[in-house]
Amino acid sequence: MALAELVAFALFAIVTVASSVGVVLVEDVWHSALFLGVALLSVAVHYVMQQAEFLAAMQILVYVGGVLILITFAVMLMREDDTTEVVEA
Amino acid sequence: MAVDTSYYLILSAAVFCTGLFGILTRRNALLFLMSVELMLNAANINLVAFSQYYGNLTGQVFALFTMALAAAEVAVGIGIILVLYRNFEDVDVAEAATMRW
Amino acid sequence: MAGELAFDIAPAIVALPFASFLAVLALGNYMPKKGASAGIAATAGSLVLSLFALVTVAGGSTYQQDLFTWSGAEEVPLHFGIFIDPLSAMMLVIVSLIALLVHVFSLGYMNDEGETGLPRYYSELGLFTFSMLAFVMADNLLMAFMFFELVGLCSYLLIGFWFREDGPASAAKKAFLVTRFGDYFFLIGTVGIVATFGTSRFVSTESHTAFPVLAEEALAEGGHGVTTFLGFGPEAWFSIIGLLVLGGVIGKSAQFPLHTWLPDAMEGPTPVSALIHAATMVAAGVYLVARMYGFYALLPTVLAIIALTGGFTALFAATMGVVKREIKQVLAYSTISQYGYMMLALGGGGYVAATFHLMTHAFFKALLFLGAGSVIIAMHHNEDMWDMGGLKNKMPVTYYTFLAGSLALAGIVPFAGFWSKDEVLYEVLVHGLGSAGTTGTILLVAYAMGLVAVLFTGFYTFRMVFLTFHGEPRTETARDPEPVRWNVKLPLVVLGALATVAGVVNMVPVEKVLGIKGIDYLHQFLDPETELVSNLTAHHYEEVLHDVSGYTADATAFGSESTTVLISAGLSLGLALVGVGLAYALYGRSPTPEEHTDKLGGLKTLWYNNYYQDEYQVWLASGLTLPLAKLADRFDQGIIDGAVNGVGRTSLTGGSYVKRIQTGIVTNYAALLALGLVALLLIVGVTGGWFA
Amino acid sequence: MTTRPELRLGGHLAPGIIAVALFVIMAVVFVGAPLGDPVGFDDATAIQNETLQSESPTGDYGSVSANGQTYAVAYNGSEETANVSVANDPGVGVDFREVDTTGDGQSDTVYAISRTSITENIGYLMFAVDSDQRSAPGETFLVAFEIIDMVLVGALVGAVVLARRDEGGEVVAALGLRDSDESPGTSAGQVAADGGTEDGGDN
Repeated sequence: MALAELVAFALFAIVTVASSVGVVLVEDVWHSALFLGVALLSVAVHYVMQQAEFLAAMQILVYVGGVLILITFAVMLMREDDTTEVVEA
Repeated sequence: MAVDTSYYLILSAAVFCTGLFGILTRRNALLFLMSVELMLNAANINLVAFSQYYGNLTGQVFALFTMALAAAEVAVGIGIILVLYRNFEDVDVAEAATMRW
Repeated sequence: MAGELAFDIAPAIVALPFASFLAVLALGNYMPKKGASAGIAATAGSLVLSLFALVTVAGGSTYQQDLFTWSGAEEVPLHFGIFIDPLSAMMLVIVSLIALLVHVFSLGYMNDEGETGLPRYYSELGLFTFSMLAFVMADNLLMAFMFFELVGLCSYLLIGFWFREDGPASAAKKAFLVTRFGDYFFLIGTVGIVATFGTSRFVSTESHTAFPVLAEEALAEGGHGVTTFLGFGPEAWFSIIGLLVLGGVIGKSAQFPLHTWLPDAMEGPTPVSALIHAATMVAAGVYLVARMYGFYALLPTVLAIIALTGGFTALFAATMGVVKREIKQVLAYSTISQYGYMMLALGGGGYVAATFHLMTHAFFKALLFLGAGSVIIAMHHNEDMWDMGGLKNKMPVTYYTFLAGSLALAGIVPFAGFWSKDEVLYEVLVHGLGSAGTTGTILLVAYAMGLVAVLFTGFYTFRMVFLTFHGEPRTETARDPEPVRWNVKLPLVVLGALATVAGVVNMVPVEKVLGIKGIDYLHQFLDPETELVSNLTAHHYEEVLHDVSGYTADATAFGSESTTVLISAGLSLGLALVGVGLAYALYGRSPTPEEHTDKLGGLKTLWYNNYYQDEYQVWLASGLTLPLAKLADRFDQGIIDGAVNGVGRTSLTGGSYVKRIQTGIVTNYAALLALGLVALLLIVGVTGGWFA
Repeated sequence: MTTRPELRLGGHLAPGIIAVALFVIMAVVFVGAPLGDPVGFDDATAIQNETLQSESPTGDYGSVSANGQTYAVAYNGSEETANVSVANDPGVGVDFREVDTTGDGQSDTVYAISRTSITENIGYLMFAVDSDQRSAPGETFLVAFEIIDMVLVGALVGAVVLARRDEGGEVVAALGLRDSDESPGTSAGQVAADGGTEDGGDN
């Protein structure tokens, strides 16, 4: 049981860190937003594993359902068009 | 039974440093916002981990507050970024230097 | 004292011209004669009140009243107060009389000539009269200084009345600056007197003692009760203060070497010249010395300087008057010369003589200026005497009054000037003969200069008369002069009468030679018996002069007293007659006189250029003071400001480099923050043993 | 058009070395930190001695783990855990269960089981409900909650204010009504996105 938990932790930790790194490293802001969604969801999994189920639910509701949607809107509003790359210095 | 708390701390540090990395390397204001979200989440992971470590719910309640504030921060932050974009035709944080010196 | 009606209303003497000033200033354009009527009414009122006061004073009363204390009520009371004693009462009458006549004359000189800016003119005349009357009434030196300054300001305004032309504007500035240069010393002297004695009163009252009295006591007791400065003993220190105050006197009364403003002041309107030079501004200096004569009488050194300055100025100015072409220039130099006589008298111990000459001079010099003004009207404002001639028949009133004034000026018996000038010279002579040592020598030297000046006075006066009125007219204007009206003639007649007979108030020679007692009215008048002014009387001054300064009158040097009087009077009268005769020989005999100035050779150039006084004073300013000031400026700009600016520039430059840190780019701040965090963690971790 | 995520690498990543260094430091510290096992939130505990009381306890709640199950216990005031007492009042968030610990078919131990979940406890803490139902330790946060409530309202208003702008004197806001006769090219999204380009004004 403890091993299974450790494996699950390691798995989701890898997902969390990888998608976080993806957020800051990818070229396209839109992809960053998507990676951010993955990272937030995997953090929610970590909450569940730490007996914080309510917090996990809130994480998904508030972050993925609210913050991420806002960011998505913003990203879409600020894209000049689909072909040119995103404003980035 | 549970995962060792220090693992969570390392995870939290990793996410936090990733967010910091984003802030240090990117110039897109939206990326800034996302990086800040990552850092806040790292803090939350920390809070929840210690909440479990001490068997005390305060950490979880604090994490809730953090979430609420993060949501508010994103709302205001995006408003600011929109105005920034409107005024500078850009979301590059280095461009908006009107108030410098 | 109090209770006398004349004294209760005395402030009105001053207030009336001031009210006139305010009224004319505000409403001049709507007043009859552009404000002249108000001025005439005010000065006439002042004259009546002054005469009333004079009569009351003659009855043996004096008056002192504190009007307003404006600072230091306990320790050093600085206040305004009025003081009416024989001297100030006499001066009040002179000033208000001359002011009234000048106002009347101005009707002819200004109004009838259609000048513009008349309300300004009359309001300034009002302020001028007010200032002078207040100065005369002042009961302390500080108040006197204030109104002394105000008089200077008014002279500046009036001399520069035609300020749109270059000459008057420049002359006004010169008068202001030169007199101000003297007043600078006066101010320091005033401060010195207040600091030394704790008061600047001329007159002792029940609660305060006058500073001349304090000075006398201090000298008697060896410096007790006063504060001296800079380590000087009381006598030396008092002399320094006296000389400082004398600086203001020399500036205002146009004594050598600060006399240069006065001839230039002729650029002002002629009635103003009459007012300034006869009764007000220039007289203020001499009046001031007379006012505090109790102080100067204690200081033989200062007295000697006064006497020498006066004698030298009298001679020096008279020589320059010999060659001038403009009628007013001649009068200007004669004014300087005559004030030299007054200073000579004061320095020579002749307090009454100086006052007497001040009075007679006020009359005949005002008369001469107004007469010259009349001639100038007639000549359409041409002042060159070589363009005149033959005006005797065309304007007889002007001629005869002018002649009376000239005879008085030249000192011909029995006109007023003879009596006063003779007394001046007599007093100096007897004190010079009687006093021992250097004092006597200095007085005799000063007397000699004054005596020689008599010759020049007679000459230039009658040169002026002959050139102006006698002979054939030399220009068309002189052939057909513009007539003058009653408002010009009336003041001339009044003053002409006074210039003729004013001498009777003090016919000392007659008294002494014929032995008629009691006709030296002025002596008696200035020697009142009242308690209040017991230290301000002529005989008190005489005692002080004798006891402290070692002045002794020796009237019997040439035998008896009457012999001395006759010798003195005969000498001066003879010299004056020689001067007159010389003038007649050169300019009066021929109907078409020629210029004889070329015979003077180098002297002519020297006199024409006024001994190069202006040049050397300008050189002092531009050749000496200016480079010094530039040097100081360079020091100030370069070193002092340089240090200050350097500090500012250093921080500015430093700031402009340091501000580069503030890039305004969030990333940089975040990087610095993170770097700081890393460093902090490392430090805390290593010291706290986290990495063990 | 969908594109694959492309990494953005290059020299601009150089400042990130600070972040990496920070991570290294923190990781070293955390690995070496002497943290023990977490306490966790247990559900039930065994009653050590069967002195059950019927009245409500007054002390804090705790939890004990036993045999894979977690039980809630109520400590009696400041006394030692030896004097464990469990109330059976239904008003208290504890239930009782008899458990056969020895496997002989006989119930030998009484367990007190918490009826309140972590989420419920969070609610009690957050709203400072001083309830008997609370079973986990923690502080109450009512004041902080209210403050954050206000802050959220402020943030919402601020966001709305930031997002709106004047367009020819008329306030155009995300929540405002728009005139229908406006040019079709100016959609709400474009107004918000490229606002200010039409009239050059920013507000």
